[in-house]
Amino acid sequence: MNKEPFLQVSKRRNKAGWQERLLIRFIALILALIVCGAVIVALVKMNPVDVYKAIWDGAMGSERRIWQTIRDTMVLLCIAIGLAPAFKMKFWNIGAEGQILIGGACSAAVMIYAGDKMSPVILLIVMFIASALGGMIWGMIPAVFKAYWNTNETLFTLMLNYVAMQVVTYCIVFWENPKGSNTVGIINQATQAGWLPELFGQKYGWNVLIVLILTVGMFIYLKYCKQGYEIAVVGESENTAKYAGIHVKKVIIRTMAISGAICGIAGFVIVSGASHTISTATAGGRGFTAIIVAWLSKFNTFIMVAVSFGIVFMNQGAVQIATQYGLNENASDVILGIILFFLIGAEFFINYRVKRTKK
Amino acid sequence: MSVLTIFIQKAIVQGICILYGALGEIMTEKSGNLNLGIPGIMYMGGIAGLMGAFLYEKDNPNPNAFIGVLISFVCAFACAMIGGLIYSILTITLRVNQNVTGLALTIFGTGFGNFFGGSISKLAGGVGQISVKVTGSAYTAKIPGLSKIPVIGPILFNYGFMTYLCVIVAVVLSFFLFKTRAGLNLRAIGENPGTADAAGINVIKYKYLSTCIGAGLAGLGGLYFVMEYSGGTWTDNGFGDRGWLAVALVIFALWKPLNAIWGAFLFGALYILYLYIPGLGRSMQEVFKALPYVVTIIVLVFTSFRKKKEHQPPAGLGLPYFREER
Amino acid sequence: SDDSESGKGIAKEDLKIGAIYIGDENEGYTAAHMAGIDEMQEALGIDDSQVIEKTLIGEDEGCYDAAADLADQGCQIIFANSFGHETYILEAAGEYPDVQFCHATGTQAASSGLSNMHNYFTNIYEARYVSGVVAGLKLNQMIEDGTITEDNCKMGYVGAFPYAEVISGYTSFYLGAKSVCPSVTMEVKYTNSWASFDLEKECADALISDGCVLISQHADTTGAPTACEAAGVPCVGYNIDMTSVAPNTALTSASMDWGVYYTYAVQCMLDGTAIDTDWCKGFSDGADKITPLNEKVVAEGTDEKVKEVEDALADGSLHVFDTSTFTVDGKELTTYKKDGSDTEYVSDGYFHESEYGSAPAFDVAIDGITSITE
Amino acid sequence: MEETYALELRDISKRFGSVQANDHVNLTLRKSEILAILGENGSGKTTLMNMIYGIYYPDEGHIFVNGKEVKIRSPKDSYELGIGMVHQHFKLVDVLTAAENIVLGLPGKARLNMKKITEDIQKLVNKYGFDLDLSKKIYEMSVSEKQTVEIVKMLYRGARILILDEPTAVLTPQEADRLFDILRNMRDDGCSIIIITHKLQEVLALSDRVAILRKGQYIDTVETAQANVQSLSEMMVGAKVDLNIERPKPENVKPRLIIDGINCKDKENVKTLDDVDLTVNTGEILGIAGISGSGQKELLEAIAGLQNVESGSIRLLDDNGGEMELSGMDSISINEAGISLAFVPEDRIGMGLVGDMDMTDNMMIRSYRNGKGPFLDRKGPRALAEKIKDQLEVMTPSISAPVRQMSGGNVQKVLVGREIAQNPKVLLVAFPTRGVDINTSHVIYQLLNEQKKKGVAVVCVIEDLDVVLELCDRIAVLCGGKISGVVDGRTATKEGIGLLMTKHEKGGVVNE
Ligand SMILES: Nc1ncnc2c1ncn2[C@@H]1O[C@H](COP(=O)(O)OP(=O)(O)OP(=O)(O)O)[C@@H](O)[C@H]1O
Ligand SMILES: Nc1ncnc2c1ncn2[C@@H]1O[C@H](COP(=O)(O)OP(=O)(O)OP(=O)(O)O)[C@@H](O)[C@H]1O
Ligand SMILES: [Mg+2]
Ligand SMILES: [Mg+2]
Repeated sequence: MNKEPFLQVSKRRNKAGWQERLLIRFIALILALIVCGAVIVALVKMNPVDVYKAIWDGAMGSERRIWQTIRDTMVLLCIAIGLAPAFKMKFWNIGAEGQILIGGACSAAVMIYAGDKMSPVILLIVMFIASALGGMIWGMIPAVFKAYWNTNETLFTLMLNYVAMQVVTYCIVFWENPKGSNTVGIINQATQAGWLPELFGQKYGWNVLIVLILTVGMFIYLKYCKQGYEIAVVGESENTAKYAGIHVKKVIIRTMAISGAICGIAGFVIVSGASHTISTATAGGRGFTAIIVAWLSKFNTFIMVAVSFGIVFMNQGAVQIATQYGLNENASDVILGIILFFLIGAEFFINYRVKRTKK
Repeated sequence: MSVLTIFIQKAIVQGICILYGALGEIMTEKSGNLNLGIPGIMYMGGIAGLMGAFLYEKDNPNPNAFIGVLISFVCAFACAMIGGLIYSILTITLRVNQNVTGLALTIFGTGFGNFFGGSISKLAGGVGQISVKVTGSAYTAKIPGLSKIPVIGPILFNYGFMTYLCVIVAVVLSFFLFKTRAGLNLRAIGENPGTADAAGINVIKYKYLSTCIGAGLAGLGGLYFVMEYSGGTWTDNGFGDRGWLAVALVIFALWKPLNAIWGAFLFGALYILYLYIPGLGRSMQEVFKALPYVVTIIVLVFTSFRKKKEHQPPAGLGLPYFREER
Repeated sequence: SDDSESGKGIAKEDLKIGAIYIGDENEGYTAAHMAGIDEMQEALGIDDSQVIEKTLIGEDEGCYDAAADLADQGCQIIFANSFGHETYILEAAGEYPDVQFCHATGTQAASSGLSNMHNYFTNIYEARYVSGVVAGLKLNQMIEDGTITEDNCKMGYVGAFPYAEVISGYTSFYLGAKSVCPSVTMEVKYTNSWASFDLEKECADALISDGCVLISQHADTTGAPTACEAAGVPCVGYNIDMTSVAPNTALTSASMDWGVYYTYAVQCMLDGTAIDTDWCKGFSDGADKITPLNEKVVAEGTDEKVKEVEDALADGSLHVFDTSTFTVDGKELTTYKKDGSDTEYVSDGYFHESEYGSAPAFDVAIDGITSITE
Repeated sequence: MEETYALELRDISKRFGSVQANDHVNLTLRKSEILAILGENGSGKTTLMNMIYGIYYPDEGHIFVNGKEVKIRSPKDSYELGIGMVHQHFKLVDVLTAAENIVLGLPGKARLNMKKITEDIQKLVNKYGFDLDLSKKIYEMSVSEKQTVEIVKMLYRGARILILDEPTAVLTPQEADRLFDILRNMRDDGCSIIIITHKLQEVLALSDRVAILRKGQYIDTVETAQANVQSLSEMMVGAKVDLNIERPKPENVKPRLIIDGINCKDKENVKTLDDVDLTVNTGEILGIAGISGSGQKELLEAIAGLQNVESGSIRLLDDNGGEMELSGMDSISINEAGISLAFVPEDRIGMGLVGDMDMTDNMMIRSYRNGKGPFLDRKGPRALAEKIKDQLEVMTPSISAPVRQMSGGNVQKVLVGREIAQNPKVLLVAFPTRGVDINTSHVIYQLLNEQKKKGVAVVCVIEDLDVVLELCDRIAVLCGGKISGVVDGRTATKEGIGLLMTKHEKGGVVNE
């Protein structure tokens, strides 16, 4: 006969307290850093201490780098915030990438076609609204099908990413400058029309402000608003929602409209607040990373701030290592992947208790 | 050769890349694991196979094609299985969310492929392109004679061995799933792991095995791309989004390996259709490039209209299984 | 402020060089640039620690970030190699007037009014012309063999995008082939991407299925030669020697030697002299070349003919865009001006390519070439 | 000489976090006997069985099969020991056929020969006299058919010890009787059987001995012949219990709901309600009886606006003689129209409550819309949760614990408590005591009676006919979606109702 199980695993009756959760994640991060360090040392034979110094340097080494880290954190955070309501509703929106692209394309279109036709403030407002609407529509398409026919949203949203990419490539054929080059280049480089201006003397001040407003707003929306409650009920059980008199279809579509709109706004923040151009790389895979951010944060937008920062920090650091030691830049994805594995795996120890079997 | 013949040929070649991925994902999903890491795993398989063959050919003045094939095959399968193993440990043993794990694995795997893809070129002395001539030629070797038969020759016999292997794998997988005890057990696990467990099936073992073997199969798709399609070279992100199309194909095929065969060829045809439609402008080409994705969406919508039980995904798909949970 | 222009050069050991690449060593175009930097280091004795290279920099704010970060790290001269980088480099150039910014393939240095902004490119059209001659000779051989006839002597060209750099390139290639094989025609297909292995491969396959008997490319991967090798169709590559992927079909490749420019620009820094706003050098300066001929595949006598053409290019007796060798809509090209510019490109019987700006300018659709028009 | 038991448990303990589910439990099962296990909700019956079947592993203790000590790590181990278990929630794969489900997980030739296997199983089916189509898919089967598959599955595996966890909870009395016949057959064939049920009548009718658990502890095992309902329930609860159900006289009876010829169809377009006419009065409890799946659930859901009513009308009369048409309104508009209709659905967690939410948030399911503005009011619901917890003695560590962690009975209290708190005019209750122990059941009957006394029109579906007869003022019997009769609860007999329940049964699965 078999021997007794060695380890016993049981679900925690009460979720681990926040201190314990923090500790578990911290340990996971340390382990991840050790493993990453080992991998890098094995690859480039450098002193491990230098590895960590280079990571710090890459993310925080100069004021410019700090602002880059902040800017990228804000974009990632913005997307994660957009995804939060959808995930709370258990709607697997992995189409953030496409929603960002469409939002960004809307911003770019307004910049290109109306850059000289409106006052700067109006232009920015129109761009903001256009991006939100674009993302909203892109998010609502799969939601409508999910609501009415229960169409699998995971794949639907994923495929829409690629459709969005083709839409953007299609637009670029008309927007490219010079003709035939397939690059749009910096839009309105001379007039800076449609560029988010400085705020408090900071180039990315508006980016930070917009995203932080969304952070607080989404936190309140999910936790203290009736609509947030409806999202939770629909997410837990559609039958209960119907029983409670919640228009399930309406909630699904409305929630995805919000989710898509915020991802569209992320597109606006990227185009208007950072790159001032549009290309198929505008989203740059951040729509996928943000999914992991949103999930690790369990829909708490304040935790998302920390998680996004951590991921961007590591990414910038990894890029620095790559440049500094002549490693291929793709090493940063490998390092990010390893860190994510550890952080994701740590969830197990948050949800379950493991103990040795008593003899 | 007529344009149509070449088109069909190229469609089949495109199809095979994703067919391997789709078969691996079917195998995986039948155990209830929705592995969105397949795109990354395919990169891992591709680069590992290439590296294996490359290192072998570099160290051997007179490389043997058969050994090169063997080494690359084993490397690709094993490395892809490691991807599957990471996924399995996280989702099966540690019970974390499958979608999140899969996406992280895709980030990792794609980076892994491109990183080593870039790095082996350095090992080769920075020639920009690395290639494994001997092994590559073994992969691209056609069946002598048969490919010369008019009409059917070019369409049916103009491929390297991995094309036929892929079709064979599909048939074998289909037989395994629907005609063997182990296949029945696996299907039961995907539908209802609690039931399978209560019936005395080792759910964990099955899940691990099918996920890892599925990942290995998907890795062969990467190997096929690198060896047969690319003739033994690596290009950054060369594999593109085919991994996602492979995942889409699984739904398209309603989780049946035999459906996946013709589905893959259809996807392959859509993938390159824009090049064969005369008179398309640059912008219209871009519209046509969206076809595979649009068609996937349409199929998705249509399958959701059809509520037939047999056409639904495995009921336990995406859910972690913990015996003591209720 | 203008150290370099005032005649005082920078001491060699104090020099710091930054490079921004669209790709990495795994992508032919960037690999060629990296090789050029290495060549420069070797020629001038610059240590590896003095060069910071940033790979895989996209054509967005990441490029500006990279440029500014390199400047922050003390680089006095910064190179960027992709067309789409230009606007971001311009932005950085405005912000760091003391740092020299050099951008390959760009067009805006002269008009930007910034003295620290420079464009550079090579006369790649010369190399393409020569490679076209190689292709034409191969076609002649095939006609003699009877593999093809004079009337269906069609080449295929895998282009990235329909803009001047590509159009100039394929036109010169075509003219090279036509100079030895007068009946040749050409079909161009675009991939809409600089570097996409599978698009290039599929594109080449589609061209072959369309009856093209020889393929060339202006796109950065080995996709097209891979397709040609499988189909047994001769091909002419770009950037790098393609014999590693197409041992039985690759004739040669048109390629650039960026080391010439990098050595020149860095030497200017050391000397404290000004760098050309628009730098463009060709065959005679060693900035362009064709890779060694694949003797297995090229037609007999190619070697001699190539020498002859190269010499003619070098001594100025041969002009690639000689207006007597081609027609536009059945007529000879007699005048050409760019939009919003008064510069007349056609004079003395030829089109003055790359003389009024380093980036290629020829973007006329000539007879004999069919391509997608938007 | 000491007797060798088919199965013996010694000092088995199992703890889940802070809960001691089993505390040094001892149990013996003789060969060829039917042993009933009794205990309140949460007393650890299922846990104990799951340890015998290898789903859980005990923290402490020893298990003996046929006198030999064994370690059971997984269901595989247990079925190799000849133990089979029919779970409360069936362990069947919906998209597979009966035969495929039965053969699942068994060793044998790698290649599946379904034809041969089906023949083998058919022999067994014939031997015990089951009525089962082996090529039918599970999702096409009725509950009792599924249960048959489960039992055949265990027998096909050669189980000599069979465990059934609340097998009758979902069966009609007729189906339960047939099941008991089969179980007796099996016992006479040498099988040892453990059965868990909350229905004491069944225990008395079927078992040879009864083992009693209370709060995780083993109390005693008695011979059934020496036991009665009163003695068993006292052992279960540990104190004297009053098993009489009160039935106060209805007062101030007026029509509240008039249902007129309604028809409903299910997803497959099969009629579930067929021209149903019914009047529901204030101040009385209307019982709905019928064999399972006769349209009880659909009737309640139709009234509550959760079913699409194809034709007919449902009118609500208010105290001033005003009328309101309910059919065609969904639950949302019924809610928005301010009509107080409370509904305790059959599916507690999954429809009535959200398992992962705590009591407070579950209270809000009904009331979250209250108050102006976009924000939620949590104060009221929190107070209500506290009140329900105190008044109905809900056993939970705190009102902020997820309701999924409560036992069935406690979940039911939370649900009923919340619905009653709405001060409804009509209270609809489906299977209020399914799976609930006898003590808690009586608390719930009491709650219904209180509502009735307050003048509420109560409609309830209860499967236990004895209870229906004791509790309800009037009884409407459904049969195949039609009303086959409405009788007075005080004069009706079990036999009479039983007849009505099968009145125009057209060759259905249940009755032949
Ligand atoms: N999976 C589990 N995780 C945590 N605690 C559990 C689990 N299963 C049971 N328990 C605990 O064990 C105790 C006994 O539960 P069990 O299901 O055995 O009761 P039961 O006697 O079957 O009740 P019922 O009559 O309601 O079916 C419960 O109080 C519960 O707290
Ligand atoms: N996941 C869990 N974690 C902790 N305790 C649990 C869990 N699930 C159930 N319990 C406990 O198990 C006990 C019995 O619950 P159980 O669900 O078995 O009741 P039940 O009457 O059998 O309900 P049902 O008839 O609906 O199955 C309860 O006391 C409950 O606290
Ligand atoms: Mg170097
Ligand atoms: Mg129980």
